[in-house]
Amino acid sequence: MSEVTREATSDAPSGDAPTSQWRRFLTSRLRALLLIGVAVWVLVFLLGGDNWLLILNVTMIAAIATLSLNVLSGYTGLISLGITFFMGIGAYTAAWLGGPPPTFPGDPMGHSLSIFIWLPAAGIVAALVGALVGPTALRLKGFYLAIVTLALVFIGLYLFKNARTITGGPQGRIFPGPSFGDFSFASPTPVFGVLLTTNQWYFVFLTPLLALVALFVYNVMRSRAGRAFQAVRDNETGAAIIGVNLFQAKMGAFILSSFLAGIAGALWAAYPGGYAEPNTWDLILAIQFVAALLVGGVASVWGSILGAAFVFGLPLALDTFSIIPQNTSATAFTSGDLSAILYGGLIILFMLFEPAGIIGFIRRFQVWARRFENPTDGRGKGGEVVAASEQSEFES
Amino acid sequence: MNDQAVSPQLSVSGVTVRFAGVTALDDVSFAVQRGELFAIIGPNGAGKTSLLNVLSRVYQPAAGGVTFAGRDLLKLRTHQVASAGIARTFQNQGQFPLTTVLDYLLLGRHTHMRSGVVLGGLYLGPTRAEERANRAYCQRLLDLMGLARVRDTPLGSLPFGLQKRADLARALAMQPRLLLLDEPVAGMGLEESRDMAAILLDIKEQLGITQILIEHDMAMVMGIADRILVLDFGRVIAQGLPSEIQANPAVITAYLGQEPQPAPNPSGATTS
Amino acid sequence: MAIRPRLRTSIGVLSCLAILGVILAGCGVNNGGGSLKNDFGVNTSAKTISLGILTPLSGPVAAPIGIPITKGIETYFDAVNASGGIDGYKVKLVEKDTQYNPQLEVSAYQQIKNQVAMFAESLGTPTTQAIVPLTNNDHVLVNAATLDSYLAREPYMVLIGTPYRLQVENAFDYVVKKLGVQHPKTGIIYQDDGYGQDGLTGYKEAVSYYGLDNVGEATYEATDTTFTAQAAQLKASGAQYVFLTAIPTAAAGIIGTAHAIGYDPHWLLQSPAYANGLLQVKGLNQLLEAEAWVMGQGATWGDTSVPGMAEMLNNIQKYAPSQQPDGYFEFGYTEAKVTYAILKKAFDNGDVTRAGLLKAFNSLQNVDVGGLYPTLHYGTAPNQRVPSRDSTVYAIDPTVPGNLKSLSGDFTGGAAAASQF
Amino acid sequence: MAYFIQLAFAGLAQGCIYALVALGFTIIFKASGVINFAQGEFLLGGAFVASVAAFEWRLNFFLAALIALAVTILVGVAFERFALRRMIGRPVFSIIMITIGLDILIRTGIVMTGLSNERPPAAPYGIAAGINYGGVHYGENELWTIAVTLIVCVALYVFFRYTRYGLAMRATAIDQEAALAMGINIRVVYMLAWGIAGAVATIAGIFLAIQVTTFDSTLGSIALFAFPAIILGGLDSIPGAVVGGIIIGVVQLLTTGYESHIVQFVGTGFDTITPYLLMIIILLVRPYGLFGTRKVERV
Repeated sequence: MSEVTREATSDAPSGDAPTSQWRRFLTSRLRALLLIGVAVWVLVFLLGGDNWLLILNVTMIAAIATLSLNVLSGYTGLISLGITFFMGIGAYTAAWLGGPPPTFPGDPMGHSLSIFIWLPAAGIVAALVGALVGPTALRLKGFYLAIVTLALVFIGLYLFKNARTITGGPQGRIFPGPSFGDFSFASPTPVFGVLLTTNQWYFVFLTPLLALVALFVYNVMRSRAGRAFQAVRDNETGAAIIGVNLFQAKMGAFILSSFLAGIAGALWAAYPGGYAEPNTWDLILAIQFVAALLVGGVASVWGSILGAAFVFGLPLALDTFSIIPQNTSATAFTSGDLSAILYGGLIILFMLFEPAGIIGFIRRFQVWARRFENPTDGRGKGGEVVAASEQSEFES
Repeated sequence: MNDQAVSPQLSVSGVTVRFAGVTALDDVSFAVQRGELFAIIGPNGAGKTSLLNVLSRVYQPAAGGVTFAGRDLLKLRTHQVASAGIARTFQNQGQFPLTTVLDYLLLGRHTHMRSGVVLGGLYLGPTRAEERANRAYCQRLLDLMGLARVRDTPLGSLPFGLQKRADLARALAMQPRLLLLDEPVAGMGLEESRDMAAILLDIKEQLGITQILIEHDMAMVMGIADRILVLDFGRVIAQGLPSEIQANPAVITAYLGQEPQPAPNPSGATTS
Repeated sequence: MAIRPRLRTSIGVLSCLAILGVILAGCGVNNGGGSLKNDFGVNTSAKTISLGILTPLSGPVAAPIGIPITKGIETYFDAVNASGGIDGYKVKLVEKDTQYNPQLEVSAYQQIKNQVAMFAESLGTPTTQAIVPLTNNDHVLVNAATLDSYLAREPYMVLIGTPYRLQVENAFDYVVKKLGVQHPKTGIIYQDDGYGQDGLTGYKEAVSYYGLDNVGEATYEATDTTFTAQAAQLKASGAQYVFLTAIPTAAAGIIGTAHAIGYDPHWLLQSPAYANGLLQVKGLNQLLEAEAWVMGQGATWGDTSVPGMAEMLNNIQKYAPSQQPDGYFEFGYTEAKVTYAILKKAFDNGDVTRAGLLKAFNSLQNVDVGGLYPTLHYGTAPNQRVPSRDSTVYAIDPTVPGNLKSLSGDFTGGAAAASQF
Repeated sequence: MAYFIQLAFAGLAQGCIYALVALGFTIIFKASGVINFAQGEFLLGGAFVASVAAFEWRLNFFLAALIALAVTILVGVAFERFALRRMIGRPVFSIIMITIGLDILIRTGIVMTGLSNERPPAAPYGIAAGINYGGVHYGENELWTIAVTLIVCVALYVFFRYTRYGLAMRATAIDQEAALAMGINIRVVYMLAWGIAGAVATIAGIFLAIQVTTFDSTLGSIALFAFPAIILGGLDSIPGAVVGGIIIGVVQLLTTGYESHIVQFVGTGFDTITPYLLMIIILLVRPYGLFGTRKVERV
């Protein structure tokens, strides 16, 4: 188990002698995926209740968005407060393609196409917008970039509010849920005699999707492009001297991040309500994703997922299973206030005492645990490697 | 073939660099032959690192020209210098504290690899093969440099000497034709610097890579350099074989820190 | 290499679990499900029926609106239960805090939708709109504590009172027909969101119906902290009657700033634009008393000549003795009466499934709420589902309980009567 | 014409409030390289405490204002002392986030008092007070806002120019190591910066509250328009903050005032983005703002 999580969480490529590397990587990944996939099903079975599924589904969508932010800010070091702008772009693309056609005059447009069209389209359009905005934004650094991306959020709100035929204007609009042919998540029909609820269908759909996104990001970061991103984050001039094209690398990260944000946005609008007004894509939401990224731990795939669970899942759980009665007689302190206070307070505590985030904590625990089970670990690998190769191509 | 032997691989002519009035480099000219180990020395603030920054296109010279293997280096952008065949080590480390040694070398392979974001994300056949091939390449380099043990250690948590060595390994991983070494033994113990010197000679003899070496450690330089250029206050005060440099009065005064008198350019010492 | 055996075993064990998971997941669902056949929220053994309440109990909207409305509902059903419930069924309220946040509203809805027969309250326009698609899927009635006219289109939305849109039209009916001002110069300042849009729609209808001389339309953003621009614009336009589709702080800002730059038209306030808190501000209170009219509805607080009001005050003494005079409480209390009417009819038909409740609601026709509000009308077409089209114009008067004194009594203007949904 | 002047005057006053908020940002940034996202809630807190003191505790305006000042200064200094001091040298993102955490705590706390709806502002004069001249009303509150902002600027100038600690703060802003070497007590510098930031925020809050007639827990969102102000002027430039703030204020008021003429082209709410558009344009021309200083990259 610790083996798996180590493999899966290490953002550095699992460094092994080339011969055994492929096999090791395959087996460990296979196990990681299996464990995740199975854990998923066990969860469905153990806590299949709609309440839990709702929490998990929201968390998974949020995790995709957090991963998108992680690509840009965590791995490439480009601070962004503007993720909701790209989420909005994706959401409205999806709505325009997949949404219902207008019933009353003045209703926003929709072509009720299948998810196989609107979900990818959401990502692609967001990515295109990213490619458009990127060159301007990426001339800036640090706080300047942060404030300019913050500006993006407000420009987005303004555009969304005024582009009525697509966004429905201030009134908001209905967003499409996943549907294949005549089957739709919104009103599911029995499949193989088993009737799953809407939440369960989303769960079945979101789990592999999140797994794919996470795997993709993980792969990018352990291959050439990702190494370039991280080099740019650590030292731009140094990276350039080593041969990294700064503009290319930054744009790559920006576009990939926008793509993922677009997909996340489309799902965020579709689930669980299927309705959103322009104000959905505001700064508060953007900041929640930043919180998720930092609390979970930057530059780590698992960190983003855990962070999303912490920032988006936990408050829902608190609210769902709150011991504090929710009624008018519960005076000053309701679970709403509680989670707001927790949110603010825990952010401060994390930034102060666990800057590496949840994942940093877990990693330290793993190191400790590994030492505990076999003290020679880590050195053993080095040793076997020294033996591994004899002659080098330099001699010839 | 033999006209290459005559025409230098790198030639710097009249390079001048100024920051807000301060002249860091003043009309610096020299030429380096293919396969040569060329040392640049001089007291602190003599402009040694500024010179390297010109060669790796970090600083834009106010005047002068640089040609490398026949092409005008000043036409390139910073990141293109690497693909042109010039690698550089850093004087002070700590730029990439989180990167493991192996990753650092793989980063050095950047210009020799192709896969981009999409291919990398899919991590299918070609990308995987590329990664494996380059991993193997770096692995051998690590073994050669005796870094295999620390392969998975983040640079930040390595002792300074090993960081320098890893940095050199990274530069070699770039398979350069010209290697710029920014004080490779600075802050090293006697033992370590001796090892480093040996490695530099190996690079020269076994790989035949041209090297430009910036160093304080006179003894080391004198021991390994083919030719030496001495900078003081941004100006070239001497240039020639180690023996000539040791004998040069201007150099001695410069190092004894007296008023540098305008030293006659030792034309006898300059090649070509 | 030591991995492989461990790998194989783990695959084995886990895939078994997986299969088990699939099967049980299947079963787990069938009895949980969202099907129409089941009754929701009715416990025949304990003889209780549960109703959902989605309202802000925390956050800025809770204290002024969320809590009084909900208190009104609680008070009414306390009384109903004390008098033996509905056909012997006691009403249980399942309350959830939405913080006036659409996302939380939706999750709260999802959490309790299967525990309740219908929703006795969903407060807020953006919040309620967020659950509309879901209610259409779950076929569950929602008593919406909002006056957004757009919801009249939705078959499962039960509205109380006159929509914002018609409030505006009645306001100008009062000006033109009751006060007899012909072709007055008029303007509107509206919040740049869904609420403001509804007001604007009504204003445009009023302009064409009453031949108003529309000289100025201005918007403000929820984030605005200065209203000089809006005030100056309306001042320049010379409007004599300015309608405000705003929230109380903005309304105060606009009226105060306008007065400061020497502009004092008649202000017509959308019902949510007024709050008693505004009277605390030095100078503003005189302005409001002198120049502002508030659109609204319902019996004046404490007017015991109205049977419904007498009953309500009596129940307040019994179940909510600390309650201050509050229009939102009255609204909630009335809302509860309508919910009761739907339930009563469903019980009489012997069918309290969600389908049955919808049938009961569609066949309600008229609901008499004892004069708290004028008789409310319900039906199947959007136009019939607008419960009432009448309004009262109030002056602000600290001497009367609730600080609102009726100027016009209840009336329905021509535009409001004619307007289509 | 009167219309234009009225707008420009109001814009100037609004700009002064932006300037005061921006000053807080800049002073903290210069001293400790931190952007304090809680600045807006300092403003809200100041206005709120003053209002509570004046209406719940029935104190007179000036006493209420003093209490408000004391509270925000205390909160600022305490936060610096117990939280931010540990964050020096941390990534920009973490620093932004921790101040956002404070922002959330302050706002939630204020909402939870249950007194935050339709707060009447603590005010020494009535809402209509002021001078009328040439068809333009020069409101007393606006005039005082402008005057006090001016006084604050002069005071800060004198402080930074002539007082011991002012010079210490400037030295720290230029080079922290050197300042340390010169025996400057960096801790005092940080505390001063946060204290001053809290104070100017409170001043801005009190005037803003009077200007909006009644306020609620969203008052702090005004800080979002101070961001473009500081970027416009250059993050590390105090005059830049003031100039930037005033430009933003005037531009914003004029856009709102003339929006109805261009509404068919730009739609509604254009005034909420003009500050940002202006900022972006400036950044394209001058990546470090109007008065900002460019840092030199080193290898």
